[in-house]
Amino acid sequence: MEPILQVKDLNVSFDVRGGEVKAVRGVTFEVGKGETVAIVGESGSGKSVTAQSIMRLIPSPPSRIKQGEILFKGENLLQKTNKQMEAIRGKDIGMIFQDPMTSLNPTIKIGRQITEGLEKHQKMSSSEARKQAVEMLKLVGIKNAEERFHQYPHEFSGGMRQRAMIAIALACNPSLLIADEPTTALDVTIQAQIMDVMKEMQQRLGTSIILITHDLGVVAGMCDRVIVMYAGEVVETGTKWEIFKNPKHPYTQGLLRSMPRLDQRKDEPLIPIIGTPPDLIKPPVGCPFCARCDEAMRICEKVDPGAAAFSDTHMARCWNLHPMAREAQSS
Amino acid sequence: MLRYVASKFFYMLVSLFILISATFFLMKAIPGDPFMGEKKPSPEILARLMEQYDLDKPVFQQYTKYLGNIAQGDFGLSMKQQNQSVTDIITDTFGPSLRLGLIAIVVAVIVGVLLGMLAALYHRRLIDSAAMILSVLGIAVPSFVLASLLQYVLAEKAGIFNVMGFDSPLDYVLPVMALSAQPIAFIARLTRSSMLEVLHSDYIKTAKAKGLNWMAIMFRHVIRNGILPVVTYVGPMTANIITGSVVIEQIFGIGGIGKQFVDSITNRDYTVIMGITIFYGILLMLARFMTDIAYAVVDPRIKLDGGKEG
Amino acid sequence: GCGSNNNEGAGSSGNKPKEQVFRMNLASEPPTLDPGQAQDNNSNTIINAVFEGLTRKGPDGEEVPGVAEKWDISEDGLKYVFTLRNDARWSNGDPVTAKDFEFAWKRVLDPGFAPAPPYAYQLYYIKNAEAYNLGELDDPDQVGVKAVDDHTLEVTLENPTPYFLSLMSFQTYYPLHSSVKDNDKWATKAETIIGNGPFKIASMTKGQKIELAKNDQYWDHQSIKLEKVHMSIVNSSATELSSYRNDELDYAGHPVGNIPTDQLAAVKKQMPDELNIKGISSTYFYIFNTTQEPFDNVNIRKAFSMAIDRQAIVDKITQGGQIPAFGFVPPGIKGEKDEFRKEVPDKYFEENIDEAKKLLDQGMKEKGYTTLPAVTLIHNSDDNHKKIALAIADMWKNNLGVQVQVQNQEWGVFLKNRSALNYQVARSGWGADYNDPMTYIDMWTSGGGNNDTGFKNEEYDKLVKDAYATDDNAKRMELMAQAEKILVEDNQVVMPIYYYSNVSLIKPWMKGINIDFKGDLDFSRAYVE
Amino acid sequence: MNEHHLIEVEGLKKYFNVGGGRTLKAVDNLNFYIREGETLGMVGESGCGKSTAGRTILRLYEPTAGRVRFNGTDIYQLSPKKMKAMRRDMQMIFQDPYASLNPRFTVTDIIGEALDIHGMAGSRGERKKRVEELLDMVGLNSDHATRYPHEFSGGQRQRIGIARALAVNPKFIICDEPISALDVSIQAQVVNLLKDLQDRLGLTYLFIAHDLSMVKHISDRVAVMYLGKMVELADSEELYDHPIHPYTKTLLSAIPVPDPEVESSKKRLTLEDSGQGPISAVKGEDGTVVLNDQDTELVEVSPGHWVSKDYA
Amino acid sequence: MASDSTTSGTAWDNLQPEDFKKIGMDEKQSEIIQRESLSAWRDSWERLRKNKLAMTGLVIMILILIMAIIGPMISNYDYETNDLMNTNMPPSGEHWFGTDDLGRDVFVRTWMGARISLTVGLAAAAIDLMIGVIYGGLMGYFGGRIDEFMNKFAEILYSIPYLLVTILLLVVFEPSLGTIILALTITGWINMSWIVRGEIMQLKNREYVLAARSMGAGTGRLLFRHLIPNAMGPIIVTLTLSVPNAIFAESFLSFLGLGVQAPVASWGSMINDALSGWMYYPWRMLFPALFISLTMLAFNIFGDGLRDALDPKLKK
Ligand SMILES: Nc1ncnc2c1ncn2[C@@H]1O[C@H](COP(=O)(O)OP(=O)(O)OP(=O)(O)O)[C@@H](O)[C@H]1O
Ligand SMILES: Nc1ncnc2c1ncn2[C@@H]1O[C@H](COP(=O)(O)OP(=O)(O)OP(=O)(O)O)[C@@H](O)[C@H]1O
Ligand SMILES: [Mg+2]
Ligand SMILES: [Mg+2]
Repeated sequence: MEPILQVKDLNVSFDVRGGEVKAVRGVTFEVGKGETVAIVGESGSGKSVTAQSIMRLIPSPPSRIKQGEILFKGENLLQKTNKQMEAIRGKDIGMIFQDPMTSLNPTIKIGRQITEGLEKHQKMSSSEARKQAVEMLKLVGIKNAEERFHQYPHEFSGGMRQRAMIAIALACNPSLLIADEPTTALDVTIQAQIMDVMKEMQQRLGTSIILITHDLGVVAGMCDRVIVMYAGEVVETGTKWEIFKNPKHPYTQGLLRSMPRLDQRKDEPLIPIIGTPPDLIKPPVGCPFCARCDEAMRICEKVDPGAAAFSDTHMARCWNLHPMAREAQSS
Repeated sequence: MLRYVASKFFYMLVSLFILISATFFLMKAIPGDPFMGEKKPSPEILARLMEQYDLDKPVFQQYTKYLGNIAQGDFGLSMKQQNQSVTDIITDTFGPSLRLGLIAIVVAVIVGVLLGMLAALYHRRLIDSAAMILSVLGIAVPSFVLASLLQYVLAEKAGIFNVMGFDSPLDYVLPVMALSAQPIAFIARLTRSSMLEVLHSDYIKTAKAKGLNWMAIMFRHVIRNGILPVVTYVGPMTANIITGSVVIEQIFGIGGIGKQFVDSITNRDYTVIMGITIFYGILLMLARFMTDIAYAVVDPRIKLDGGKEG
Repeated sequence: GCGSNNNEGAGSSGNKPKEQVFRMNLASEPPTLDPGQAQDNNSNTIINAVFEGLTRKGPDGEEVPGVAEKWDISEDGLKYVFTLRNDARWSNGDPVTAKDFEFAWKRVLDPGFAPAPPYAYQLYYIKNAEAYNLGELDDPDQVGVKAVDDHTLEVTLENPTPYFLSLMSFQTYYPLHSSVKDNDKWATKAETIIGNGPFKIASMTKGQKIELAKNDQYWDHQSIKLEKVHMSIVNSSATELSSYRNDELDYAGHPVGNIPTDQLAAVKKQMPDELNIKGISSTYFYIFNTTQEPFDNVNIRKAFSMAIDRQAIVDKITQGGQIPAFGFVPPGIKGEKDEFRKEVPDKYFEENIDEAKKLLDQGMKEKGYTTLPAVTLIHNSDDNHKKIALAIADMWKNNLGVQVQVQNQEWGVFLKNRSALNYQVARSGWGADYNDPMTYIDMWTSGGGNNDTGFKNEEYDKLVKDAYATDDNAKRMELMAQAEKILVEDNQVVMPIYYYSNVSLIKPWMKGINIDFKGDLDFSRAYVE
Repeated sequence: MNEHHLIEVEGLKKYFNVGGGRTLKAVDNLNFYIREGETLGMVGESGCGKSTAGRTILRLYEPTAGRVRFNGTDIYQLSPKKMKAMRRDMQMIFQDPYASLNPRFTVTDIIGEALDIHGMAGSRGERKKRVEELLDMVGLNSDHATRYPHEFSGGQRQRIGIARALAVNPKFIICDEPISALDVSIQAQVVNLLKDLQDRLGLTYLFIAHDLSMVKHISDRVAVMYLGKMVELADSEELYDHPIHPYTKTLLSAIPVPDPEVESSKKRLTLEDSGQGPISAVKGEDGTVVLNDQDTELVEVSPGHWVSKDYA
Repeated sequence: MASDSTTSGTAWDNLQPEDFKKIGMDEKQSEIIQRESLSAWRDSWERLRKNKLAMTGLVIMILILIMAIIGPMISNYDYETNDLMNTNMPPSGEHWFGTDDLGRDVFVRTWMGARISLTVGLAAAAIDLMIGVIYGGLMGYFGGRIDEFMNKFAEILYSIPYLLVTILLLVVFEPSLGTIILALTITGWINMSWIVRGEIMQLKNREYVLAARSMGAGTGRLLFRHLIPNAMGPIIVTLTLSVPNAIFAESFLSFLGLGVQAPVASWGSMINDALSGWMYYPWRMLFPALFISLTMLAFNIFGDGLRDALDPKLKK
């Protein structure tokens, strides 16, 4: 599969009063054409920052992209001018944000918020844009689209707003869609509907999707590949089968273990990951998960582990995957 | 909607009634009468005047009579400016105040919003600091100081304007400047902070993600959302400014209602005091009402007859 | 300096108006333009230009014929017969007749006239006027004024009044056009004000300006050169001066405006030729509440009065050429032959700190004080009053060692307190109604309406009564001089401070402006040179 | 657990006046009981009235109609003074661990406030001791006592919230989505803690959530709410195995399962979407109140399994 | 991705076996909190301290305050003694700020004026604070009918001509500083109460308030322990604005002749006295005007800084 997006060794920091928050540290991954890649991870692990760096939407200051390359269709987005980025945003890359309640402008009609992008990128006349926008609304499953076109966001329910967001993001038929926790604020039934809409759209338009979430259930239903982030680093990547069936990193394992299964017995307690993630102002020298890891070894505290590959698609970063670890434990 | 207007109207009447009563008794509690002066009228004449204006009756009786009169739309005659009806005085003096006030408000809103927007756009840069220092100065200089500075520098020294008078359009410049300086400063600061808040909101990110350029973002997305606090401020301010600034009117020789009001208090010109108070009260209430409507226009989430939705 | 960069170059002479127009300022809006109602300077200034009485004041303050061509006075001084000129016209062309006078005067006296005109008493010299006005007499025909025919007006007086003729140029004695009869509001609109004076009202903008235009119907219109008079209405003296400097005004200052004292020194230096200072007959004084401690003691009153430096006050504070006052009747008031003040010098007391201290000690002893009770001096809110009060309080502190608290009060409150004798020392001022010492003397009779001191003196009352009764002018002056002595020297009920002056600025091109003994402004014969 | 009904809810209604003369029926005619020592789960769409129900049961909102009996006493009849005393027995844990702790209070003050209100801490020392005891009970240590909420992670804050609820020795706790705002990896900590406390202290829970897998894990019985009404109530196993009401079915089918195999084979049900959220469905277009036409009455279809009459 | 390669520079090989010894959980402190412990107030103060502009404002305020206290002491003159021989003297070694129209020393008067103006400002602000917070707190807390009623009352009070009230007060009570402060606060608190009301209305639905209620907390406790302390940000900003506003209002009263009684001066009355001759004696206006403006400026920027520091949204 040819990659549409390649992120290489991305490092992003925030300058805050207490110092520098190293929010993203050496993140590398790629997204193929038509593929859905999930980024999962704990809150604060750098998922949104990574996504917004791709769009060059993180506020600067306080943020700085310190290092790395973001190649979109072979071109480095980090070297584009603002004007060039404006031409790419919305047209080639669409984005959906987490909170459907605040991500739509409350004072502008839904329809207008969709046509805006169309007029800009497709150079459509306003009547053409309107037709197209109504089309989009229908596509994302909003009934009475013509009527709804003239309504304000507050007249929409949460689920509908998120659909409208999807319609905005997909209006110009982008080749890449970044969805940053598109359903976290919604309840399960609506979440399921939104996921269906996204899947359907992808099939129809062949869009590549980066889906950011911390809900592994969503990932299981939706994605091809999974990137697990922890404390600003990618700790494991793999196809969803590899991640769910054969997780290698203790964080991934812990995450899967901590979710109750429907078939789980009542008296069987859940297995939580104890502790909290590290403060990224002072990221630990060694493995960032070390402090919460049951399997932690001495080296984990000192040196950040490198990547161990298990297949072309499956990689994890953990000292326990080192050959010597197995020896040490068996002895 | 009709219900809303009707209930508002009812509340206004009740408020007005209380306002009238409070002001009436307050006014009567202050010593003095409209006929006093360095040379007093003879006791006989004074008694006759008091009788002619009903001032010899018990205060409560005067009050009920006054209420009766205004219920019929009769605000009476001025006690100091012989034979001039209060209504005439108000209409005559409100004109200049209104004209001056409206211009000052328009100027204040335009300049203030622009200044605030510039500051927000160039947040933490030179333009921001400059705009904010300018606006703090606007707040920090008392308006009567500013007015006489302007008179001296721009009229007397530079000879560009007249020191006083209110005839040609040029005559409006200095009073408008003096009158709008403070509101400009306030509006600029309000605009700046609310624009900053809007600029950091999620939907601006959405707009950016659509690839809009900053002009489109600013004018389509930011202003309308950022203007609400300004609307809140402008409502009562309008009522205040168009009812005249005593200081500015006094300094520039404008026959406005503000000056008239202060004079009427000094002169114990009871009917005029009451008339202007009522007029002012109504204006203030109207301003509140208009603010509500402006809110509903600017923010579609706000419904006139119920709180905020969504 | 004040060189303006106006188009036409520098200096005050640069911007002289091209037409015959006079631009001046009124510090406040005239409350009425009805001659029967007017009591204040602002109203008078306009009324004097728009109306004309039987006589008017000449450039030297003498009575010259106005609407009356000539007049006869009876031997006993009780009957005046005025002959009206033929060519006197109202601004609408109607002739001015003796009826218009009779009508106007009786209108003021009519007890049913609302609002009751406070100056009705100015007509009380006329026989039965007072009785009719006070409702003791029902028949207006018995009032001593009668239009014998269109051109003859006969007036009968109650007492012989030597200054009666001068009253004919006083606004209450002006004629009125018969059209005002059934129009209450006639004086509030330019269109309905029909005058007989040199000017008519061209327009009025409330609170802002009043414009006069020459009245072509005026009998003496040939002598009137001004085509227009512009009156702005601005309360701020700084603005007034500023616009004078900016050539927006041809006249600034008293009596209807003001020049800020803070700028007088500079004005004297920069525009000495334009500055006009003229003593007028008004007195600035303090009154003591003789019914309250500690000023119920005459020695304490005297001590206070003697312990201040009036010269310093006029030189350093008021700065307008005022004259320190040691008597109550100001200069400019006619005496027997010359001015009263020249005939009766105001040498009632002298400033003398040592003497003052002694008097204070004596007074305190008489009252049995070891320390003087707290003293508060009240004045109404005004910059000049405040400064003078502070200076005087400071002088009392330095010279007598007494701490006096100065308190400014809002106008209405001040007046109320003063007339209710709710004060210890209060500011006061008095200007002439007519040109005779009596206008100053009779106010201090026991229980007089304007006697706010609690001063009661039978001897004084008698002197005033006698003066009223006699028709011997020399005797009158003598009696009034004695009364003044009782008031000031013996009792020090009032503490005179200074005699007012009229301070004004007149542009060099404005000629023929006249200010009379009272400080009234007459611009009717003015012109632009 | 025994058969004693600690909480009995009868015909509970809570309507809100939403302006313009319209009424929002947030909770409409609830009838259920909770046994002593039991956990009753409550699930439903966002905005269906779960929190309102919980708050009304605790009389944080005055009810529009209905009765809630605690140990047989109708709490709505209590005088303010008695009600205050009653609050010792009934506590609440809130959804948002960030919003539910006063940012200007230290942990000691947050937990100690309840003790102060009920005069349960005699001296300062006693109070401190009790706070430390409670912190220990929820797995925090005593040097956390002087800190402020913003210094804690979400999971820790939620523990503080739990400690506060436990301070007055309540018998009954309403947990209003206590884990929704927490990271997946933290959720389990809190759930375990809640279960542990229940075992140790014999607490009774009303556990509100929309995460059905969690609810199933923790609850003995589960109630399903839809548009302000209860539509189904059954033992949790029973409910998950044999859902009857279509909404329950939809809900169950929508649960994402962290297993690609299950997910890829899963068939999702959808309720006919009216295109309107539950809230607007209640409001109606023309401002009148549109009632959904389901019967509010529950019937027992099998022992302990109740469902809305229309679907029985 | 190549197998067995490292992404970081660390050698994946070349390690000692003992590096791979497990460390037990007890060796790690699981519940560590890295950040040092700061109370919410301390935290705000820390942030305020780092705001240079706000601190400049604070320093100016303090300097002016200090001068108001010691200014009159370090001068040889007193504020009320006239010197008619030396009126309107420009600033010199003798009179640092010059003299006024009665020959009084402007330096002393400026700082005496500072005392009055600051007293008026601070006292009015304090009273506004007390009444406004309680009234606004009650409006916001109770809502509904009570709110509506109290709000209407405030509105009506707000539209009663303030000048009438002031004159009446000055008549009824002895004209004194207290009366002026009273006059300024009689309607001054309304604005504060509206701000507090809005804030409380938002806060009262916060879950921690609900939590306190569920514990049985009464109105007093809710209002004073939970709601008002958390509305402190906007309250303080309003407060910092109401200080200069009161100073201005007093100067307006001076303009109308209703301000402080001479010879006592406030900045406003000094400016007012100097206004008509400022072109010739600019020092008489300059100094009080400068310090009014500086105070305004200082209060404004300090208020802004304070708001930022107290805003929980900006908290990391
Ligand atoms: N504007 C900012 N200023 C300072 N630090 C920031 C800013 N935005 C993000 N960060 C920090 O960057 C790190 C990564 O944040 P990010 O938003 O990417 O997390 P996330 O994985 O998206 O978490 P969540 O699941 O909560 O959305 C966090 O530690 C956060 O504190
Ligand atoms: N104080 C209130 N005034 C008016 N309406 C309210 C109020 N509180 C709640 N509501 C409305 O009542 C309905 C039920 O709200 P509630 O918070 O109980 O839902 P919920 O089931 O807890 O939802 P969530 O899962 O989102 O917490 C909603 O439509 C809500 O908007
Ligand atoms: Mg995120
Ligand atoms: Mg809820």
